Amino acid sequence: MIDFIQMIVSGVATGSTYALMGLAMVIIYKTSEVPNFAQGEMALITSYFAMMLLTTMNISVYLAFFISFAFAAILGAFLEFVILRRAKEPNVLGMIVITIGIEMVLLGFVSWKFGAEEKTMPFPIGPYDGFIVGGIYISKLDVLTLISALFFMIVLYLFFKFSKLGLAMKATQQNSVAAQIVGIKTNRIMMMTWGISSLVGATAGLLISPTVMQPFMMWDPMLKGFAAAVMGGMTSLPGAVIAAYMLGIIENLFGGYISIEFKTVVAFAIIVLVLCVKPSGLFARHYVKKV
Amino acid sequence: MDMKRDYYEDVELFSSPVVVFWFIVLIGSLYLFPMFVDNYYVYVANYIAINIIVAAGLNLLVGFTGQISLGHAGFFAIGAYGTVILMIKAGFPFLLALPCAALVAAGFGFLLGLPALRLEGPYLAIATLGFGLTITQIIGRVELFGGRDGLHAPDLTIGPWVLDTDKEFYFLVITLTIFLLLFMRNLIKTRVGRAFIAIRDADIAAETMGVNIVFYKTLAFAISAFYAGIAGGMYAFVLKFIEPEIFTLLMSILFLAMVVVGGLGSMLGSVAGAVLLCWLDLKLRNILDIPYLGEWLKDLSENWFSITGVSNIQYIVFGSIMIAIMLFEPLGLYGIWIRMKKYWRTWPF
Amino acid sequence: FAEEGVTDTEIHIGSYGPQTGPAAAWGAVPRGTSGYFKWINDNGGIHGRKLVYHMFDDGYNPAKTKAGVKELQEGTGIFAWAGGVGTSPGLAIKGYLAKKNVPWVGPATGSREFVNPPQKNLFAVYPLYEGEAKVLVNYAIETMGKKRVAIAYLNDGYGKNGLRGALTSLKSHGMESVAQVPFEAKDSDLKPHIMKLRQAKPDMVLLWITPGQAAKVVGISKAMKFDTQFMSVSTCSDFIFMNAITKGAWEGVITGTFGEVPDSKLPLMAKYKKEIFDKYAAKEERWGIFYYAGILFVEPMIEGLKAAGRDLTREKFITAMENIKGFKGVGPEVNFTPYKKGDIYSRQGTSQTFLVQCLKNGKSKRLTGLIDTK
Amino acid sequence: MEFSFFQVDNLSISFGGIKALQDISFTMNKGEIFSVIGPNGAGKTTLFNCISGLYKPDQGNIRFKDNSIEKMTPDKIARIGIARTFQNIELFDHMNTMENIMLGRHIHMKTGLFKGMFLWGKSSFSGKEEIQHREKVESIIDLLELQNVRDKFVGALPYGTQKLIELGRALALEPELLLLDEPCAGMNTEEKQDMIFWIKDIQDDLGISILLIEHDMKMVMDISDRVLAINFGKPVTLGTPDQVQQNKEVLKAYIGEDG
Amino acid sequence: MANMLEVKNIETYYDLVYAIRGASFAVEEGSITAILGNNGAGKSTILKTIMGLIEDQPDKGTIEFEGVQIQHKDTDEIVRKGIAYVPEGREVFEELTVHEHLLMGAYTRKDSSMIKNDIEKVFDYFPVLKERTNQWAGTLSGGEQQMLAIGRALMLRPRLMILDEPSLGLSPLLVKDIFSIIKEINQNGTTILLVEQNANMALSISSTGLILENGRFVMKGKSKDLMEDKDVKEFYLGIKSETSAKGYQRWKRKKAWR
Ligand SMILES: Nc1ncnc2c1ncn2[C@@H]1O[C@H](COP(=O)(O)OP(=O)(O)OP(=O)(O)O)[C@@H](O)[C@H]1O
Ligand SMILES: Nc1ncnc2c1ncn2[C@@H]1O[C@H](COP(=O)(O)OP(=O)(O)OP(=O)(O)O)[C@@H](O)[C@H]1O
Ligand SMILES: [Mg+2]
Ligand SMILES: [Mg+2]
Repeated sequence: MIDFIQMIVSGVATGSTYALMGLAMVIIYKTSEVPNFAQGEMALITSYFAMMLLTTMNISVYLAFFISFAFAAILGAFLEFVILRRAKEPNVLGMIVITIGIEMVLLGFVSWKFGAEEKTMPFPIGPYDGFIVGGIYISKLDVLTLISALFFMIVLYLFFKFSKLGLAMKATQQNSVAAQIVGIKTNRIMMMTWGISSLVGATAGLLISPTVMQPFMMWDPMLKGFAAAVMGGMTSLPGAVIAAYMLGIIENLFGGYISIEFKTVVAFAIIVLVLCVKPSGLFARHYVKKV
Repeated sequence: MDMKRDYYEDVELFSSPVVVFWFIVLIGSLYLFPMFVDNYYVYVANYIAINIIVAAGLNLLVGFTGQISLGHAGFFAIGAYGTVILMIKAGFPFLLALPCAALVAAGFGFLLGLPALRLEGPYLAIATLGFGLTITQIIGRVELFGGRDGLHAPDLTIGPWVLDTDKEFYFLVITLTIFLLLFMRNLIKTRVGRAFIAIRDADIAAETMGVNIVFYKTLAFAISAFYAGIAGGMYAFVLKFIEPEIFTLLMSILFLAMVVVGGLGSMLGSVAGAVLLCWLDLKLRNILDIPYLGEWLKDLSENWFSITGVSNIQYIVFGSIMIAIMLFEPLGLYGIWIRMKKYWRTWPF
Repeated sequence: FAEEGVTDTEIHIGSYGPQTGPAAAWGAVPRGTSGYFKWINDNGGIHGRKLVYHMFDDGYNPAKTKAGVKELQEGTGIFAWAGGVGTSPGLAIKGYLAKKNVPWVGPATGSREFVNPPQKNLFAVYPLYEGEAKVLVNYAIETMGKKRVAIAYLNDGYGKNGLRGALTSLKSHGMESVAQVPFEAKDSDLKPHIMKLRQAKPDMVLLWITPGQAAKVVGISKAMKFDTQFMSVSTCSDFIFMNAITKGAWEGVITGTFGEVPDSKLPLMAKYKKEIFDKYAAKEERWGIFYYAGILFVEPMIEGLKAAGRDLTREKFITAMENIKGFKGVGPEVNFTPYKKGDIYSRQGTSQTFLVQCLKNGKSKRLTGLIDTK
Repeated sequence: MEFSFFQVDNLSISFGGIKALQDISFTMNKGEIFSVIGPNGAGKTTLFNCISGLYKPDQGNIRFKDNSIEKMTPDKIARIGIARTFQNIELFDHMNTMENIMLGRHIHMKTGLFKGMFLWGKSSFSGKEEIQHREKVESIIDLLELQNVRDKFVGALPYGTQKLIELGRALALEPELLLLDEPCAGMNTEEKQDMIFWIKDIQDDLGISILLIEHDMKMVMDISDRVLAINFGKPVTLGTPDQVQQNKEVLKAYIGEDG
Repeated sequence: MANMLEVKNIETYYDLVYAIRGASFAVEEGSITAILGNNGAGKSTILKTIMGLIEDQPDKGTIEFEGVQIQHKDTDEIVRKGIAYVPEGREVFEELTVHEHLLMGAYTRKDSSMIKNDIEKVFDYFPVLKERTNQWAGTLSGGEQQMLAIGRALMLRPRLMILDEPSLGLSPLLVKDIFSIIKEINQNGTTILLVEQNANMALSISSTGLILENGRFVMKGKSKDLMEDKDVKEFYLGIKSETSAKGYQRWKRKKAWR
């Protein structure tokens, strides 16, 4: 029983990271229909940036994190402004290739600057700090990740739901020409969503970093976050988060009770099954084109 | 004057004697190529040709039928493993094992095509991505497939010939590549190809015109997987050793990038995309050997970055090239080529 | 001159290793070799010749490894290959170099495939993972009296070799493992694996996984109050590093070694650090096990080159290598014998390891003398 | 059982709360031009979507010749001889005019995967077939006077031309029943006149029966043999153009009080 | 009266296609101006150029709105100046509901209290839309989408409203309604620029008519005068075609004005 609960707890912990990445992917997809493959690396470079601040400058963690969040937001907006916006008559696949390109550039940059060796980020909460409640181990860092994920989900959900902006984002995604002709500053919206998304993703990166940092650390969370976002419906913030926790928990239970070697791929198998039944994910209405 | 002038021309393999001439020159030089270059370049040519086959197949799926696949490394792996295992375990000769393995890949393509019928965009991307990862995972766990220790490719003999050098293998690879490309080109010019494009552009209209969407969508997956399978089978003999971790997600992404960078829906584009990206992938590791630039980069690394990570500049260059091509020409290399043709035609005015 | 890759003044040596990609941490190995060769050259070279070192980045992608090796071998002309990181990149070129009969010394991998069957041109220096695992498990059972052994292994050649060795040892003691938990190199969420291990209630866990994963497993286990003796592979014997990334949790872990530990008092090590590392290494390089492994793996090669004399041919070099007996550099003793079919130790030069335990602050304590793994 | 060329019986379909079609019934004779009129959102296009198999009706049957087609897939329905055009143009943007129409020949061609791969010039099977069908396509291009756009990508062509190409594509199918959804929308008087002419031609020369949706009353009255008026998915009246035009309800809901 | 919109000598290219070949015209404040022209003449292109929807175009020429040059400005900026646009082909947001469309139409407006009111007004104009309030626009019928596009533009409370074939796909009754609505909006102070195929209707409500051929204006004048013009009668109003199609009267090859 304890094992079972522990697995659930671990699943939630893992799911939180996925949820953050998933949220970040959803935010961008909501406005531009682009699955952003650079999401992980945007978080990566922010994490290394934070580490650089902490190790070379003598500033407090809080200040460093604050600066890093600002950095993440600016980075996201900058990438949109300098690269994605310049794409001439972009199609979705072209945009995917562009984000893959950005991903490579950022990855190369981080590896070039910081090398491949594993590092950890100095952080007030140690990676292995935690408490044991009734035989169940709960890591403090995981709790923080969970809180961040829920916090972002709720804040963003309310923000998009109750501001005109949320609707404007969806409008932009649906038809950017039409969005422009009702006066939506699509460019600004894009830039803003890239900024917000980068910030949310960076949170995941920063919370992974105290445990271990190396240039490829964001690959798995990014893919799983993407998978969760798809399972949730790709445009639904709560959907992405719920799906992320489902994935985290399923992975842990599957690893614990069935087969650990197929743990990583079970997530994808489940997603395919879900998509067979609901082709637009769990929490999105499926639109069938009318002629 | 005659509006119907190209009634027949479009159907012909070559639209004019000039094209025939250049085609023969091209084929000739392809076959003579190994006589004039180092063996290393022959190896590279083999490697690139194999990627061209995958790219052409993937283009049928992505460019022509409008689906996306991030799992082609999976089909590639099936082809590679299938061929080697059929040869080692079942004693098939290479020329039989290769198509059989590719058919197995095509079968998997068909299966993957079924859920793909209702999926699009990121949903399909994730489904195919999952497929690719699962395949390598399964191969890595099953002892029959050599597990993670990998498999060594047996000696390659076709009838009386023993193909154990890159040059000998080259003739096989290049022949197959030429034929597969021609098949593909023929196919997309006919009814079947038109049906694929129709599905991409307006699937509902295609359906009401009598195109069986289920059939053609799964067929596209199957053909595409078949090509990847053939390529994979030959790849096993280029490397002489295969191991599941070779067939990574990165490989699938690279395949997709070849197609998109080359130009969606253009055969020539796929060839160009595969050549460019493979060549860059192989060549960029020598970026520091470039005179001046290399030195400057070294200086830069010492002062601002790290010299131990200097090789990573290749990622930056690679990524930048991909971005640049897509930014300026959404049709990729093929689009650039069209632009150049237009420009030269009107030159110097 | 008569032999490929040898001129009046130069000997061309090739090597490869990932400087990019997920395995790039291993990239320090060929860089260590590079420093070592520079040092040799600055100290007069070999019989009046300088070593010209050609090293390239293959990103741990076998296709690229093969391309690079061919390019150098056929373009520049390489006399012999030194080091070379990784099992699958190595296996992709093994046959090629064999066919050309180009000597290859010290591939940076402890997999059995490189010496089983032995190959005339290929001299392995890295102690076999299998043997190392055997020694570790023997020690746990015989000296520490452990009864319940669990094995965490990476699901690839590296991990499987370790697993095989551990199982052999267990079997010879009439025991069985209480758990075998496979890891994927890409796995970053390790809690399920740890749960699996914990369920088996082992009193010793052998970790044959990547250093980063090992760090996480040990760290989380400690935090979960899952107290057990962790033992691990020589790639995790860089205690200063492991201690840093586990924030001190690595204390108490026992590992094998493939040579001296970085803070060893051995005079030769101190000399290398001072004369090679301090002088030639880039400022962000670390005197860790990967860097000095780059030296360790090719020390026998230099020995062989010296012994082969001024009239350097591949034939002579191979013969010289075969005659290396009891050579001692910073690694364990190296012995080769003339090529004999089926005798893996004619080409597997090292078969010794010793065990160390991590103390506070990453200091290491030597637990055993050199143990032969044969 | 009595035989009729095309017959719709008690057709009903609803989307969520909206009853898009309720109890629609009519029969069509061979060679007839039959129009469906009704206000926007009355369910005309939905009726077409049911006939061409894109929607599965909740109730009712559709019979064409000897087949019951309401459960068939769209491609099957095309194969037995029903072709259609779309209200919002659905052309294949990345093909030129000729290829678009060529796709209409899809069901008449036999080239499959293997024969397609072996298109070695004009004497191969698929080459011959291609040429043979292209001749047909050229005759349609000539008929609709599309010669000067035959090699242009359709995406950038003017709206009216695109509508024509859609018609051509449907004709290439050599259907027995042709469904036209607002073929004249977006055309000026002159172009409409041309279109009327072609539709008549198609009926007379090719003997194709036509089911037509159109908002231009003049055209409907001019060319239809019979007219069905629907509103809110329900049939209002069915009869000759004149009868329908006189109907009070039609006048009120559709044409406007003053006629 | 002052000219609200003044287009001077614009030239527009689609890549290499020369679509507008130097067109000038002006729209008087408070007027209804109609542009007529054949299929492919470039009517939609002119409107798109005004709205800044064709990248980097116009190639030459200027467009002034209330004395301010607006060419090469972003579309949203142009919209914010008070120009609403009903595009050809509707351009609805497929997966937004009718209600959401109308909200989006008022996106740039600050007076949020009035928005509700205006939504009701749109529903008054188009009662069908009210029944479809929560339906996705993509599933509306063609005519409903057209109404929605017009309603969305109305929500902006524009100073100038540009409509590209507003009657496309509407029932005869609604066509009449649309034109009376346009007239009503105009009387409430909105200037109208209209592209139509339904020349009869367009000319009957407009004050000025323009005829476009091959990217150039070939005729300008008071609508009343145009309606009397022989050529216009023949080619656009179809007066001569009284003999019905049943008489197989074929239109002669048309010759262009030059
Ligand atoms: N897939 C669908 N989902 C929901 N509602 C639908 C769907 N298809 C059609 N409808 C509704 O059914 C009704 C009939 O639509 P239809 O397209 O048949 O109208 P129509 O008669 O063709 O009108 P128009 O003349 O404007 O084209 C409309 O109110 C429409 O909103
Ligand atoms: N995206 C495009 N690319 C290239 N050419 C185009 C494009 N759009 C339109 N054209 C061309 O520009 C010309 C003008 O087109 P436009 O759509 O403005 O005509 P229109 O007068 O609105 O016709 P319609 O009455 O059919 O709507 C046409 O010849 C058309 O072929
Ligand atoms: Mg309709
Ligand atoms: Mg137009």
